[in-house]
Amino acid sequence: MTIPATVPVLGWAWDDLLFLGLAGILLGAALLVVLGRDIIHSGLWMMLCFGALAGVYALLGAPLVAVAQVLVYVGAISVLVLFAIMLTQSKAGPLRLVFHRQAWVAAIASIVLFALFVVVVAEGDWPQRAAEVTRTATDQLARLLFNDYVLPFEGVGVLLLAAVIGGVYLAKRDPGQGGSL
Amino acid sequence: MNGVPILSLVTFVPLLGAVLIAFIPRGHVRLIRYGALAASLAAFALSLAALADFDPGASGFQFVEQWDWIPAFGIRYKLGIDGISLALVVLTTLLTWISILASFGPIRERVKEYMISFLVLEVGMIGVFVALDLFLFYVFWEIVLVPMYLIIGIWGGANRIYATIKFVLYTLVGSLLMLVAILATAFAWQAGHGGDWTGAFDYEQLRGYAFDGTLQTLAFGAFFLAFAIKVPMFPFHTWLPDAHVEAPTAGSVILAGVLLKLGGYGFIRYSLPLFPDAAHAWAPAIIVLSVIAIVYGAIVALVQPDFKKLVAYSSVSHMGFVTLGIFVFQPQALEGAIVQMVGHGLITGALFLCVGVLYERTHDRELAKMGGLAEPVPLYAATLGFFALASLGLPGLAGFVGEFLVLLGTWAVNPPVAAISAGVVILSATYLLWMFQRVAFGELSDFLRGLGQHLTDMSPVELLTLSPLVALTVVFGLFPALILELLHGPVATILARTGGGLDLLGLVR
Amino acid sequence: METLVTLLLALPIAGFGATALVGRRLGRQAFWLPVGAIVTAWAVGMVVAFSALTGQPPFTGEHGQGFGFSLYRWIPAGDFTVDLGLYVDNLTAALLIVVCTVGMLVHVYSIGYMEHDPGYWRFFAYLNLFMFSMLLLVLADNFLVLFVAWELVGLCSYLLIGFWYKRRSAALAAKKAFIVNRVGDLGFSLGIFAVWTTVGTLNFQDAFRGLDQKIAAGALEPWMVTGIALLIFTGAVGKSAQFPLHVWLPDAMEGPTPVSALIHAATMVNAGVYMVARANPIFAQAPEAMVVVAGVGIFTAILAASIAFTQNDIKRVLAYSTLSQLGYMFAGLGVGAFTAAIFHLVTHGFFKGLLFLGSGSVIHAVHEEQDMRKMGGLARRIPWTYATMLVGSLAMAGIPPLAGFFSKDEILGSAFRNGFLVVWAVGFVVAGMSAFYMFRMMGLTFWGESRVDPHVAAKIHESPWSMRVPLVLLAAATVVIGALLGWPLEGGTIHAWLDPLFEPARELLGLEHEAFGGLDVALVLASVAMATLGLAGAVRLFGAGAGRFRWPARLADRDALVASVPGARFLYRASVNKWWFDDLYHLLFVVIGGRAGAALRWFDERIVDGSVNGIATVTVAAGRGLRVIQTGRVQNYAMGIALGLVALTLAYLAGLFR
Amino acid sequence: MSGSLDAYLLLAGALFSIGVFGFLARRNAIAMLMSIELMLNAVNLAIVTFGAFVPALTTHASVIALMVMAVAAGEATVGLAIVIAIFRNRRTPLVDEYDAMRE
Repeated sequence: MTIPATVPVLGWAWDDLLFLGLAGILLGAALLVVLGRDIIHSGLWMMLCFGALAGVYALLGAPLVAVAQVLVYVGAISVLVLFAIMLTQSKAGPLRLVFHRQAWVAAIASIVLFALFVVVVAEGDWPQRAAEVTRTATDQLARLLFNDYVLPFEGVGVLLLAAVIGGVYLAKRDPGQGGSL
Repeated sequence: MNGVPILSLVTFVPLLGAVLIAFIPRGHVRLIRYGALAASLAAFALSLAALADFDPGASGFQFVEQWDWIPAFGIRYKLGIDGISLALVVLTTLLTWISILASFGPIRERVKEYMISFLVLEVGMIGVFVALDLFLFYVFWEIVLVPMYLIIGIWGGANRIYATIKFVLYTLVGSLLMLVAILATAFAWQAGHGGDWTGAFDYEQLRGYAFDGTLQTLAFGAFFLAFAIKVPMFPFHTWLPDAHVEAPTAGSVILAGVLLKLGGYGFIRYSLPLFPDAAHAWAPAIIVLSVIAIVYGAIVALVQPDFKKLVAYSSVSHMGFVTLGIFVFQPQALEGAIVQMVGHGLITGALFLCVGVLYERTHDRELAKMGGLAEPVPLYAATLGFFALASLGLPGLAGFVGEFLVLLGTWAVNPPVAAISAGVVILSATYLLWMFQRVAFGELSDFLRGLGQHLTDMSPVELLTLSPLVALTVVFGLFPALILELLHGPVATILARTGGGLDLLGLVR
Repeated sequence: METLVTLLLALPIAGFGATALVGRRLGRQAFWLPVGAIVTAWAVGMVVAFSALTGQPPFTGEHGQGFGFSLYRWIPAGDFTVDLGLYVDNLTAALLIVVCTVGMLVHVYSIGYMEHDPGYWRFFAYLNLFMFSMLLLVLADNFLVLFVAWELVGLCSYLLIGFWYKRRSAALAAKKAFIVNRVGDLGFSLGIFAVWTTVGTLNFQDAFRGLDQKIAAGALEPWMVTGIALLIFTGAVGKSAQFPLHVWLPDAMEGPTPVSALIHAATMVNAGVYMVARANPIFAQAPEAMVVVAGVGIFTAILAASIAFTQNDIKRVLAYSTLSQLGYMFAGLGVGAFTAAIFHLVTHGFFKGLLFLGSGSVIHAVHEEQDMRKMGGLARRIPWTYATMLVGSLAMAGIPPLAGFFSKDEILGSAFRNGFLVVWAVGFVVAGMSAFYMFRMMGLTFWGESRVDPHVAAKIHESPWSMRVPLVLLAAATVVIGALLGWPLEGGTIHAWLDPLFEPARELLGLEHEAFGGLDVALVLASVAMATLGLAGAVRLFGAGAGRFRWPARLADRDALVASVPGARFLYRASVNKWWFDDLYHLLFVVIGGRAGAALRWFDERIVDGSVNGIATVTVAAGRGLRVIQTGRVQNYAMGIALGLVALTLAYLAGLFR
Repeated sequence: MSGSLDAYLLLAGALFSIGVFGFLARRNAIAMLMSIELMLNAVNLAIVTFGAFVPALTTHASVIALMVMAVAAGEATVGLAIVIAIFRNRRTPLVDEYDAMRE
């Protein structure tokens, strides 16, 4: 069976459909992350949000980034966050516990911020406003990463190592302190 | 020196030492102390090497090193020295190792941090003297502040927090305005060169540029404030007694020996050549302030009950001679001002060391409690007497030549000013001899008698810190040419740029 | 000759260095090095002096022109350069004789005098340093080196007056001497500035020549020359303890007696006289300044003599007599009798050195007692001291043919002939007064009945030979030197030596050489008569006048005398209180100065620093007020950032940035 | 639409704004950290977007995105560790009760 060139009923390109779908999931999940009362649910929504973002990366012709996104965010960080949530044993509370008193100001501020983005994007004088997406060749990426960017790469490695050690050190229970968390 | 970046070496060897010391575990106090001493001695040796290789006859700056730093604004890493900076660099490296050695006994807590602070302080001080880029100069200028803040604030006396905050705030007020002035001159330069930033922070370029009158007045004012606070000139001097009283001994030595000189150096290096017209316009007021500082510092020193405060106010008075010598725009006076800076660095530094030696034993600085030290601790009394005499300007010692030349030059320009300032030799003799009599003469006071066996004469380490200062005080008193020969060239250059004396009475020959 | 002159300086300073370094370990043997150095230096000094005076090469030229050289360039500062230069001419040579001889004898004397002092080595070290400084002073070839030595002798004076530093009075006296001297030095240094700005050099010969040329060219106002001369003279006033800076010298007697002899009688205090004589070309151009010099000198002479009348401390009597004699010298300089003044300097150096050393011997004998009311009748107990001091006192009183007679009468004679009649008259009176108070001192000390503390009386003893020999030698010198140098009057050897030097100055001043004539004989006879009168009066009142004048009787006699003269009570009180100068200066400088200092300190702490702290207080208060904003919650701060961003956005959208 | 730079950038902007809101509004420290992750991802999306549409940047953008991810991972580790450490001391995950910075 052949897939039609456009989406049957709507007449859109498949890519567009995919983009809309992913964007919808992405934003919806993100909103649920920040608005949900149950912090565990927020964590789970965050996983979904990151997964959708991985799809967007793939759509943008950056398959390696997409894979890394799945590995790092959906896999590692989300799990880490979920663990942290469980360790701190927080559960859903009343609204005043979830949100700050300044929440409505924050809402206005973020909306204005979004408006700013819109203005900037609209007014920006971009060179290739609408062009074919260029795909990233993985071998080129590797070459670049291990030649031109090898020093930052190593630096990031050291940084991660330091972060791991620091994380362990900070989270480690003091021997003398005892007691449950 | 055949391409060896000697100035960078002198400047950054202490930093290297500080970094290495950072890796020594804090328990190894001896290793830390000797490491710091070694680093400062290395810097001293390198500065002596620079001195040996320096050509006093050549004009302009020597050992110049330069690399681009922030090319977008023409900011360069540019170092170089002339005779003036060389003399002060050697003074700095000398006093630093003496101070570090003098800290061996008194500093027992947080030795590691202390030594690191001291070495970083040295980097800043040397940097100020060797920098030839205004931005770089400013950076070094501010670097000095941080370790000094820590040294007073952590290892100081009872009221140290008040003193150190006062010191930092006072100095910052001046230096931030100076930063604004530096930027203003850079913008003016850039505007005057069709938007080209090249050389906008380069001292040698700026020195030849005629800034317009308003900018000169304002920028001179900003620089003046920074330098006047550092010197310190009346009425910006009140941070000094507090800082001195609270600072540990070595901190006082560096404060009096080098930090005050940064102000004088700034006047000579930047205020005069960059803003000659404004300097002339401001000079009468500054001369009046200098004379006030000279007389006022001496009179207030006369009634101080605290040993350290007395020496601190004597610094105000002595540094007044420096600013006076600078702002009469007269060659003898200017050379005298620089010699006075070196001499004051040696002598007042030594006096603070003497105060420290006494404080180590008595934990007190109140002059009223002292007395009769000549009998139990003759060596100490002799040393103190020696530096008291040097400080009051006894000929044949280092304090005399500078003061004499400043007054001579001032007389050539304006006799009444010279006469008033010279009158202070009576006051300085009075308060220094009073201090000496109070401490050394008479019967041993009850307070000191109560110390019993703790009242010991100077230890070998203390002797080691003071004896080079004794030697140099004599050497520079007998052979001031050693310094003066370095100064003729730069002084002539600066005065050629700034213009001749203030001919108030039409007496200039 | 360079070597010899350099050696002259090198020996004492080497002695000082060596003694300072190792003296403490030598204990009682510490005197060998310093005394040896000075004895050698004396020999060298004599060679130098007599080579100069007799015109040996390199002192060539018919007027005994000087010989100078530079050791090294001391201060090179652009067109201001000063060499450490030395210069010897006949004037220097005359001073060298006094300084070296008295210095050497005082060193020898001190071996015995200071024997029991724990600071033995220190004393000799200081003495050597002083000798170096004093020799540098007379050898200097320019104003600045002179000034350096000037300050150095002041330093040594300070160290030696305060030698017994445990005594508060000694420490205070030392400080007072230094500070009062500094007042004079201030004027001197200003004078140096003025010389340099006027002629551009500080070398004596060049400066004098330059000044003459400038004046000849009309480039200098007369007031400027007078000003320079007066400024320089201020220095001399301080160092030579002339009115109004005379107050330090009597207090300086707190020092050991050899110091008083050497520094405060024979050498250092003469530095002012030497300097004015050295600078005679400047003074000759400024007749008004000369009048001031003469006036100050003669006023000090009578002031000090009047105070010496009533002093009870043997050394203080001598100190005031020194002031008085220095006043004579300045009077001599002021009236243009330069040679006579230097002659008096030389003779006074010898006989006053003798008197001080003698007084030291007395004090030694009665166990460190200086109050003459506790002496008396010592003549038989310490005959050597008595005999030598009698010679000194006679010389001082101006009895021929002893030293003081020749020189003092030359000064008085010149004052009269050069038209300074007031100076002559006052000097004439002072001659009588001097004889009186000197023999009052002799009487109280040596004659009459003993008032010595009985415990001490038994142990009175003559001084050791190391002290007696210098006394005898000085006494011998006192006897012969006047006649040797001063005979015939106005034409003696001293005139042959020094007159050529001062000839240009005398010409400028328009003074003629006059042969010694009948008028002079009259003057001499008058002053000798005056001196004899004073002497006789003193002997009558305080003398050995057998049993008739027992102490209480004499006391009553004196009281009766005082009561019989109108205004005498006031004069007596003034004399005892030294005309209240010390009190006046204490009020002016210590009390009022201290108040001013305290006021300024208050100003500094409250007003200057107070305004700084005021700014800080205002800042802190403002901070307290604004602290509400600081919640310590991260999100509040982040909100601040966000709102700032919003504000910027709105501003941008509103077109503020376009 | 999928070929339009604007669409992706707006998506990134929207995601960022949501993150900002979350950071400012939520009281829970972990929720704040999650919001930060959202913002970081928004930035990453913008980077990759430019990489896709500007040929000269293509490969570089991916490299930078990977770096950002690595740093973000480190940041998450340390941040969560700090939250746990503070929680252990303060017994609450609510940020507005952490006001030690007040003095």
